Amino acid sequence: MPSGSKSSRLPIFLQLPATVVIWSLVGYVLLWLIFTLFHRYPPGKPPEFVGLGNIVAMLQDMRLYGAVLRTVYYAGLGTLIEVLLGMAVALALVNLIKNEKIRFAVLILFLLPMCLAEAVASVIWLMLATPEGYLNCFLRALGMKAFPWLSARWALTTLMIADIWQWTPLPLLLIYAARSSIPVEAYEVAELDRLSPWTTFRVVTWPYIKYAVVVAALLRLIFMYITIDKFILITYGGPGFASEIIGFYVFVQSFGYRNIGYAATLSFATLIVAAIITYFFWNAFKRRE
Amino acid sequence: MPEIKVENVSKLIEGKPIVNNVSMEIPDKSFFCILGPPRSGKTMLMRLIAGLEMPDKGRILFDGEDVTALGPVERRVAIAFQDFALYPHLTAFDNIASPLKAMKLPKDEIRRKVLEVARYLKIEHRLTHYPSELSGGEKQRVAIARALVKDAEVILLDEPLVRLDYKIREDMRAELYKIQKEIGKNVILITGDPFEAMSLGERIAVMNEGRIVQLGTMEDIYERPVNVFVGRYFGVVEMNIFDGEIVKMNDVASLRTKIFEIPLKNARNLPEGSVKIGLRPEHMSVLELAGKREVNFRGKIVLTEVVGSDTIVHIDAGLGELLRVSVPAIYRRQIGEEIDVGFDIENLYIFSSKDEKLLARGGDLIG
Amino acid sequence: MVRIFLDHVTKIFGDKKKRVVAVDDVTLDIPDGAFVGLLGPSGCGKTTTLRIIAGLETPTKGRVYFNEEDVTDWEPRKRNVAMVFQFPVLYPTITVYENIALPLKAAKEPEAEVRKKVKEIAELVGITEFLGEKPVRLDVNVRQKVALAKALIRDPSVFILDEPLTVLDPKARIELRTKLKEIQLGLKKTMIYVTHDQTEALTLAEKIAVMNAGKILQYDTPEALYNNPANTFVGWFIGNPGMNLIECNVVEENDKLYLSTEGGFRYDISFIADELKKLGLPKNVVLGIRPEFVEIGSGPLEAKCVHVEYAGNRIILHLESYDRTLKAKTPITVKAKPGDTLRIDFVKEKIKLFDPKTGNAIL
Amino acid sequence: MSWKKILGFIGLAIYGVWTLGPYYLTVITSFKKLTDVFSIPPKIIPYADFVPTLEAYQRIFSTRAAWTFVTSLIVATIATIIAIIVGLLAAYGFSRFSNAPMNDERSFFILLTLRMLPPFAVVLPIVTYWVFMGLIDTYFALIWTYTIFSIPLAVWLIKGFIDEIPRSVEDAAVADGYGFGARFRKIIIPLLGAGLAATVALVWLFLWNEFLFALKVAGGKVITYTAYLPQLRLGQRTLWNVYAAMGTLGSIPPLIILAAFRRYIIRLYLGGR
Repeated sequence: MPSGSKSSRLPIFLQLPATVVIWSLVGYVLLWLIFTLFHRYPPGKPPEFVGLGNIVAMLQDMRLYGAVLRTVYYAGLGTLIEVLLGMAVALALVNLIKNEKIRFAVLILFLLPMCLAEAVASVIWLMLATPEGYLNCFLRALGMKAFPWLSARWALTTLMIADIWQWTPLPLLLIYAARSSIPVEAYEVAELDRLSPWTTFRVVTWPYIKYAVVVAALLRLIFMYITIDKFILITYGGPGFASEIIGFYVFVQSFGYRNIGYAATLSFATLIVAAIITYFFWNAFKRRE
Repeated sequence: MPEIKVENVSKLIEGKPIVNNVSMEIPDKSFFCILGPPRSGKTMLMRLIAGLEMPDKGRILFDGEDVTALGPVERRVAIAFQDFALYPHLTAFDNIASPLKAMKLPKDEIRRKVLEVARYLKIEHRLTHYPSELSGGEKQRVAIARALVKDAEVILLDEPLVRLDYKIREDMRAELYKIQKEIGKNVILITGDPFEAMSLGERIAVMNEGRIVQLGTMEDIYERPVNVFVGRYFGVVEMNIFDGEIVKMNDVASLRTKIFEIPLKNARNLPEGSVKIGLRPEHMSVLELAGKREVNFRGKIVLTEVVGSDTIVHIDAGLGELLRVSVPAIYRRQIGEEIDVGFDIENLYIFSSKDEKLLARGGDLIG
Repeated sequence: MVRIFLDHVTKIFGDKKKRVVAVDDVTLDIPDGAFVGLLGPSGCGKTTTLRIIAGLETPTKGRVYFNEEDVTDWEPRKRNVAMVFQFPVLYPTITVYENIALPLKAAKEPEAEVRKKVKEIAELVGITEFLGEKPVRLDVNVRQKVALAKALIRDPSVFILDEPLTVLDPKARIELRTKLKEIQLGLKKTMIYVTHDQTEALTLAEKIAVMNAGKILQYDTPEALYNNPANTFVGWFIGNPGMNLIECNVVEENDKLYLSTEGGFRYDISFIADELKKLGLPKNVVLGIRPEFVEIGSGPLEAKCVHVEYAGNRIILHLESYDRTLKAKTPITVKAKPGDTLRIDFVKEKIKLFDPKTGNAIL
Repeated sequence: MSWKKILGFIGLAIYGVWTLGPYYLTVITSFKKLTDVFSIPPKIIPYADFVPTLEAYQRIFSTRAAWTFVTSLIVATIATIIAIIVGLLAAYGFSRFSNAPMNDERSFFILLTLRMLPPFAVVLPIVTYWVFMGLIDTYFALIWTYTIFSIPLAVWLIKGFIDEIPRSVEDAAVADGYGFGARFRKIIIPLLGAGLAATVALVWLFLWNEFLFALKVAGGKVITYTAYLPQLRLGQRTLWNVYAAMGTLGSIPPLIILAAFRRYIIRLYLGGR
């Protein structure tokens, strides 16, 4: 491109529309958050300056720490299972189904859940997990006792299972794509070298899919942390606080208790965490070439 | 048909000078060649002349008029790219017609011009095909047709043959020469292959690390390379370079190496001490085939490399570096065999060992 | 060691709509310990033939024998074949030492034995100082040498190379060619070398199979391919520049025999009249003459010089003689400029004649 | 076939049932009468276990529930169109002028973080903004919010596809005399071709599936099918077949897009690479 020519302002013109549209709202959001971080909104009265009051309250809020622990369990274990299950299915697909057309068709079928809306997945899993739902119907049909899927003890785990059902296809897809990009010569050389299946995996397959696994894990970690649709639609954080993760807690503070000042503080903190995870994702994604 | 003048042009990418203060003149209506190894800046120089890039310093003049700020179209320059750069979603016909469509010419005139240039380049039977269906040679012809069709003043060919199969390159070379002669436009060829430059370029600019190291006709550069780099690089087979010494005892001078010594008549302006001696493989011969030469010595064969109708024999004659001898026939011998080779003194090149500049040719020293 | 015999091997790719005959009824006998070249333009089926020998492809028709044993359906691992690809294929995350040692470890050889062999091979190929490095950080020349060492270490019965030198820079290419020649002579291995570059084939191989469009056109020594090509393609493909091919009619006038064309090209070939008569005096024929055997200066034919190419100690003259074009390769002592009109002749015993329809050699 | 292969195929079959089973159950539930929904053993084969009926669908199309799908369609389509146009220009900038100001990697990273922004953390300020502007619960507010949150995804995907167009092809267009506009229309857009269409589909699907903003920025007069779902469970007895029918209808566009752009799915999720 004729860089440095009279059209050197072209790059900026290209970015203007997107920047104007985005920052017209995001600008206000960030300013509002920073402002509200140091204020309280008593109903009917103008906002009061409370200095670090909100932040101090956040650090002492035991309910928040409960939510953090639940998020780590939900997002951490959920991501781990999704990536391992996704890898297993991806490698099984490539090694077992040699016919390209059939393998691709099966892959596309497996990708169905992740194309659905989180809300539609919630519809599906509510009907499965609700006490008189299908899961318990099958259990009772087999003569077993109904299982308390949405009880305080199991609600969060059931939500994790629902997310695993919907989002395992993402690691499956990324790892399948990475595995298919491996040049066939690499396996031919391994065959000529008479390597065992395990060694072949260690020196041929793993180096190529390692980045896809890391990228998939980070992607899932971010999205399990920032998505709360299932929590609103299936358990609404309940029973009690049993399935209340950070996101839902912020949601409840914002719209349940309408505790504006504190909700903004929580929102700001969670934004920072999201940006940090994204930074790791960006480096991992760049290094995968 | 412009006479192109490049004045102190430099271009930096991330602070590093890719083209470093280049000045040269490209005569009108000639087959000019810019030759250089990879990353020597030759492609960037082409892009600067074409107007695809703007120089950080210096000017470019077409027939005395400053075109530095103008783009390729205003400079009436056409380019055939190394990777053909054909539009994958257009047929060969539309690819060639593209510059004419940009000029908004009437449809029938476009059709006439495209058919004319396609017939000229012998691809009229492939016009309805898409680039993915064409062979390497055909893609190159379409790229050249697209450059010729809008009768630009200057045609730039960026390493046009490097992607082609070895044998097709042989025929395309002759054709490129014929095309330039017939269309009479200014053609600038950018290439990394010295043999291509030797057979096509009437005037050649040899580049290295962003600078023009030497500019002249094929004979000038072949006979009088400015330094060891040009000597080695500019030749069908790489020039042999080995160490030697100028010895001066009571006003009798001689050129001494590990295995031979040559008395010199007028070596007044040659510095005493070590020098680098250059000897082209084609100036050497095998005694068994071509008889004795002025200087003869023996060497052990390391490899006989058959290059189609000729053979390059690599021998170890005790000079440190291996010597290459060019034999005009298929000449296959066992590795390790001893053979006698020779050369005439006039073909020698003497380079200074300090700055590797050419000091003299063999002929100057014994004349 | 192994003698390889391909018996009417054919390989067809693609489904009913788009059928590509990659290898077309190829029969090839590669003697034990020979260094054979498969030479041809890209897409002529030479790599597919190679992959059939290695077992990476199974032929559609025909059988493959290793020392009289039918290995057609054997898996590659059973054939003890080693292969070096065009681009170095190494295991990216383990060191060069481990890359080379892995095949031996897979065969459960004792550690000390493995270390000795790897040291030996690394020395032979000249990559000892890189043993501790990871391939991803080495340049392509070194990586290809590692691939070569990896293939050698297993002491394979057949050593297959698929255009291994194309990715190397000129200096490394010369170096590796020399090494390959030494290795072949030293270890007396059956080696098959695929390339589209005649230089490599003519330099390294004892016998070369020239392929085009899936068929083997000629299988002979470099000298034979150069001096009497079996057909017009081999004549054109071998030699730089390739053989001149001039289509002309055979005309008999008052008991003399001429090759002539409408545009006035006439050449007396009475000296081979009787052989031609024995062959039934074809009406038209393709005259093949190598540019090196076109003599400039005197002769029955007139030609205009169109372009001069300098090729070191020789020049290549592009000539137009009546309505035909040809090239001459002469020593630089011959002074000729574009536009000159010259007299030319052919070295009689170097003239070849081909059948215009099949392209096969007649004489 | 070795037993390992057989075991592998059984595993794949189980995974298939695990993946498609729940969706199948939902779809058949949408054709059941309320009484047939949960029974022991569960009725899973239409005609054999139960007589399918369109009861649930008739109920949806006789209430405003049907209109929620139209709302989703309008909002997603308009926002996608704007986001793609604006995203196309920005992506071209990021791809071709990666060292020019506002186009370098740092600004691309900022755009990426917008895509990974937790909706729950910004929904409150956004709602406050639209209340402040007096536009809360309007088509304009929801469409504008959706546009902002789909631009990063659009830029991210389109940049990948533009990177694949060789620069020399563009240089050739410059040499042929095409100005920036002509180059964009004649070379970039046609070469993006199906990749661009797949990006449009994915961005649209991302908005068709959105829930939180639809619930809070709108959700009253203007309500999408996702935001409408909670209202189906307010009564003491949830109409499970109607609930399933809403889910089934909502799942149709994703199926169509998955089938239509199956070739591009892999490249899309790799960020167009």
